[in-house]
Amino acid sequence: MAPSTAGYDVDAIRADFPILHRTVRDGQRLVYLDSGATSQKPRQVLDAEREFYERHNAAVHRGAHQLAEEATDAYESARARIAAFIGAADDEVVFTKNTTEAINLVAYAMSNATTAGPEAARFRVGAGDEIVVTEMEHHANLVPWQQLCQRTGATLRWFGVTEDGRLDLSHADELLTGRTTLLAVTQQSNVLGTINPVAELAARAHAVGALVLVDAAQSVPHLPVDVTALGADFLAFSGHKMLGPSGVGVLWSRRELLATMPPFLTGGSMIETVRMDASTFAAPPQRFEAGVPMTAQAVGLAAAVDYLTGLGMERVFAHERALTGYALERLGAIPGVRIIGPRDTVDRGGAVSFLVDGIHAHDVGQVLDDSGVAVRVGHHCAWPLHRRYGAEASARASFYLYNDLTDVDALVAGIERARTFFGVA
Amino acid sequence: MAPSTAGYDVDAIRADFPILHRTVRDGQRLVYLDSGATSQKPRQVLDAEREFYERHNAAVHRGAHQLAEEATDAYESARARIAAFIGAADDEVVFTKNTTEAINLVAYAMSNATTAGPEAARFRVGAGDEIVVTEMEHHANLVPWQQLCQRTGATLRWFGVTEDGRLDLSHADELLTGRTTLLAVTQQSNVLGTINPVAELAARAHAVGALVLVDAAQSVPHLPVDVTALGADFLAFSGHKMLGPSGVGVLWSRRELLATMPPFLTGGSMIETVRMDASTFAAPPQRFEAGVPMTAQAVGLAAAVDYLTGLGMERVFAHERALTGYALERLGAIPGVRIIGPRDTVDRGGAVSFLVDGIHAHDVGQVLDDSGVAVRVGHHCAWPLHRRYGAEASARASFYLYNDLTDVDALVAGIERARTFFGVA
Amino acid sequence: MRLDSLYQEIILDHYRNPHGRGLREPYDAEAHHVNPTCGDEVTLRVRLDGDVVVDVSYEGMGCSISQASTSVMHDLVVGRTVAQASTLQEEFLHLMHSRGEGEPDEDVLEDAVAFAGVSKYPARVKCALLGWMAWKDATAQAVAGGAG
Amino acid sequence: MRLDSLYQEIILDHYRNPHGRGLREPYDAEAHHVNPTCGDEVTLRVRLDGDVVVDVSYEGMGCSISQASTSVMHDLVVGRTVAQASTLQEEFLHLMHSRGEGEPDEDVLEDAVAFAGVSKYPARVKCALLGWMAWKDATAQAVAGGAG
Ligand SMILES: Cc1ncc(COP(=O)(O)O)c(C=O)c1O
Ligand SMILES: Cc1ncc(COP(=O)(O)O)c(C=O)c1O
Repeated sequence: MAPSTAGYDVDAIRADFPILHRTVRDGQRLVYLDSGATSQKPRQVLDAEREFYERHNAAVHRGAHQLAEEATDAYESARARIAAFIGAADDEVVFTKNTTEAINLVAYAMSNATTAGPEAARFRVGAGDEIVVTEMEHHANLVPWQQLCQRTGATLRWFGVTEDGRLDLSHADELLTGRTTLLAVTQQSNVLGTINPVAELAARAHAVGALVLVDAAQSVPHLPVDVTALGADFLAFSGHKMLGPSGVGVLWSRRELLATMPPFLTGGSMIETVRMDASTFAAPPQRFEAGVPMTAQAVGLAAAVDYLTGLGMERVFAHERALTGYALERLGAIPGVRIIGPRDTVDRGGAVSFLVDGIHAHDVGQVLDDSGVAVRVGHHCAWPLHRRYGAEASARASFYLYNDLTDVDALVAGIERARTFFGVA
Repeated sequence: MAPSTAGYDVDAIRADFPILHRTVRDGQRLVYLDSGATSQKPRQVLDAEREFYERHNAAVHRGAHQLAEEATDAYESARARIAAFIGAADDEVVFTKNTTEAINLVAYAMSNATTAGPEAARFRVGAGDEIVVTEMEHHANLVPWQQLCQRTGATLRWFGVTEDGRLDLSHADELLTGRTTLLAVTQQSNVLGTINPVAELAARAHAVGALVLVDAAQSVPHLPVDVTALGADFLAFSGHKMLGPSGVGVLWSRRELLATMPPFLTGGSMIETVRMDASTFAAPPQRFEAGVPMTAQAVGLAAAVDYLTGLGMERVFAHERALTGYALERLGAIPGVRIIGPRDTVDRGGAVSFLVDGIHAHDVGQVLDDSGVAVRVGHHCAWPLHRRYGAEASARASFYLYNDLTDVDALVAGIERARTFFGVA
Repeated sequence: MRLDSLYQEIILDHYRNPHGRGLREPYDAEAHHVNPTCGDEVTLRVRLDGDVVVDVSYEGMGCSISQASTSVMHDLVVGRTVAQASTLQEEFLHLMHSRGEGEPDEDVLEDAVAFAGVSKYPARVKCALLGWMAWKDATAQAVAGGAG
Repeated sequence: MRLDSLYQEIILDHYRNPHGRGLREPYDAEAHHVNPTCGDEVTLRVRLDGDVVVDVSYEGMGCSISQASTSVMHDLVVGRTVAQASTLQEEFLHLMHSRGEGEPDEDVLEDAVAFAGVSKYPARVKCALLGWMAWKDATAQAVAGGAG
């Protein structure tokens, strides 16, 4: 049985999000179905940031005065709460500016391992080694690995996807071999909505001695994630997709890996000693946080995590599943609408990408926008995946905890309007 | 004659900064003299950020709906205003998370040039090439170059400093040679307060064909900076030190350099086309802004720039000079106080670092904190410079537009109290 | 109504029945342009005779706005000198960046005036410019090639 | 008064007249620790006889808190077994992380109880721990070396 959404009060939740009460395009109600790109922020998050700036703002880990103490406490408390949210230890959480930086951090640390000491040997990659990704990756979990291969001479390989939007695991044994240095895979596709069997993949990758990086940009915001259960080595996600501020993201990794991984960005606060000719580096997580960090944003993200925890991620997930099921059913009933991705809610989150026969996605999106419905159009930073399905572009509705069934109804009405307008109805 | 500060109303300015009205350590007035680490934020900046989140928040450059349009406009308008503030063209401004990332961006782009196409030739660096820095650099403008040298086999060389806190230019001809690929120099020292002759240095570096990167983290917030007059190739600064939010910084560079410089972080929004096996990249500035950016923070930084422009940077500089002159005079009169850095206000900004005979800087800072005066203690991320002056640590008072003469008086009183407390008076 | 002012009949007509579509021989230069956010692409060939544009042929996939705009451009530039066509291209660019404030001259831009409404939607401006930018690129190559 | 509760007389006494200061021979292991934010450093040597700490000698630069804390540590651990001294080290660590809420046992920690006030100032906790951490490190090496 699906988790219950009893007591989940979507109206009360919506009341916390100021932007949802504005109108667009001459007085239309805003129907925000683009949370896959970025989520909206509740008052609680905005208040936490502002309170930090108005009361406690100072550079962290650098000062001895009272404000510096308070700011450092706020920052480290944020780290602890975010770590707890994903079942991790405090010192395993590194703040980055977004998922993209978190993934690049690992990719650059791996190329830096070439000129680092012997303790970094397990991060080294070169000719003959392979990095394995999938065809459903967001560009953020594809291009950094292409670049790592270009820098080091390693080879990029990938899992394909099936017609119905799942990872094609039939060649897993050929892909994951003794040559595999790292498997990078998304936990939830931002286009298909597919939730991948990451724990199983991680076990298979570990069996051949590979490291495993999970792109959790679309999973941590939407479902309960426990890094221990997942069995991954690295996990990356963004604050802005989970009710938090822009400008903050997270790289999680195991303590023993962070302890030997070479630094990426270098500068203040990540050093142990500095001389003109050479430097040594601090212990993690500081080693990976060069410069004055996004303190207020970390504080805001911790408030977002508190908000999500207050609702309960099981219930958030159940709520989105209910919306997704309803959307799949209603969209499926519109003639000429083709859904890209699984057509049921099994192992699936709330990103619903679709094509409308005879109308380009841009034009579908335009009519929806004119009706107050905000969806994403294009390739959603997953261009190879779109090519795989023979689509240059699609429209994507993505749901979050503040959406309700009337939002789905508005989406359906907007698509019908587009079909009429472009004469394909 | 120094620019006039007539009509500069510091009380009115202070009224804009909520945090300056709080108390610390059981009711002491907060005397914030740590703006060199991070500045406080006026209401106007906090309001701009909040207004963005409550009205216009969306992912920029990715959506076609009304919020996405508004968010993109807000982001690009922020870029344009920030560019204008430093006399640059819009498309020459790249948003980063801080100065540190901006400098690392250039350092990594230079090592990426090794495996990039022929258009990137001028960024290549290898054995036999030299990177030149100075002994007064912040770790953020030193360690990334040490690392670049480690990755590529290039050699790091540096300008020393004189006893009175100036760059020692007497060996310039030996340091800047045909082997120099890049000169990286700070415009204003965060420890000494020294303002370096950057335009002159840039001209000399250009004469031998080197690129010039200017660390403007301590100059753009405090004095009028015009990138054209400066003649540099790269300029880096942080929003949080100039009334802006944390989590946003800027890399400026010439259009023609950005056009051929290889990318650094890769992922969404910085690509032109992506296939599984290879990608091509967008034109600058997008090429250097992978992932969903710190949009709200860019908007906040633009509001900060508007605030600074409203006051006039000439007047901000004159105000700080007046404070610095007064501080140098009063501190110089305390027995046993030694100032590290120039003792007059010629080519000097408002960072005043000092030692007190017989009291460790930490202990000086502690007594000041206990008196409500927030200063920085330690090596201020300029460890080699401290070693140069035989100090393991110093205390630093740094002034900004909201400080006044009574703040300097409080500093002096606090130092006297420390001397009495530790029995060295 | 907002949608009607964006999707004027002229646009929808060109979208349904594009003029000059298809890739033809002979040609002097070819350009391939993409819109990186949505994946729309166009391949476009230019044929000059002296300084006169004698053919523009193209193929591609894209939304109504990009398809129609390329079709309208075809009609506007074919038969004109490169200088005249370049002026038109600049006029059109100017209109597209006018944010709905432009007052296009129908005697100059002909059917392209229908795109005035597009300029109110920044995300669609790139669609309307896709073909024009490819034309500019290909023409510059053709001119350089002819001179060389 | 806040300052007096931080800088107790015992601390200032040890700061002015540190006990056991200087680097001495013979020793079994040496550790060099730095505080990366302020540049304070200590070089510390440990001499064991069986499982008894017979000497701790040190040199370094630092603030009153780090200097005094190392001096107090010297008095506490010299003459104790490694096991006893390690327990003291843990007790002290615990006190330092107590945020002013710790109730240290003077019979156990002796002069080190004077540092209770330091635990209210997180930025100074690292100062108070500098010498202790170097001791822990050097002792671990000495024990490992003796066993090997
Ligand atoms: C001169 C100088 N350069 C670079 C930096 C680094 O700035 P951030 O920590 O914001 O990256 C600072 C401040 O910390 C600085 O004062
Ligand atoms: C699956 C996935 N991975 C990575 C990213 C990149 O996240 P960001 O742009 O916040 O770095 C996104 C969202 O854009 C995403 O959906």
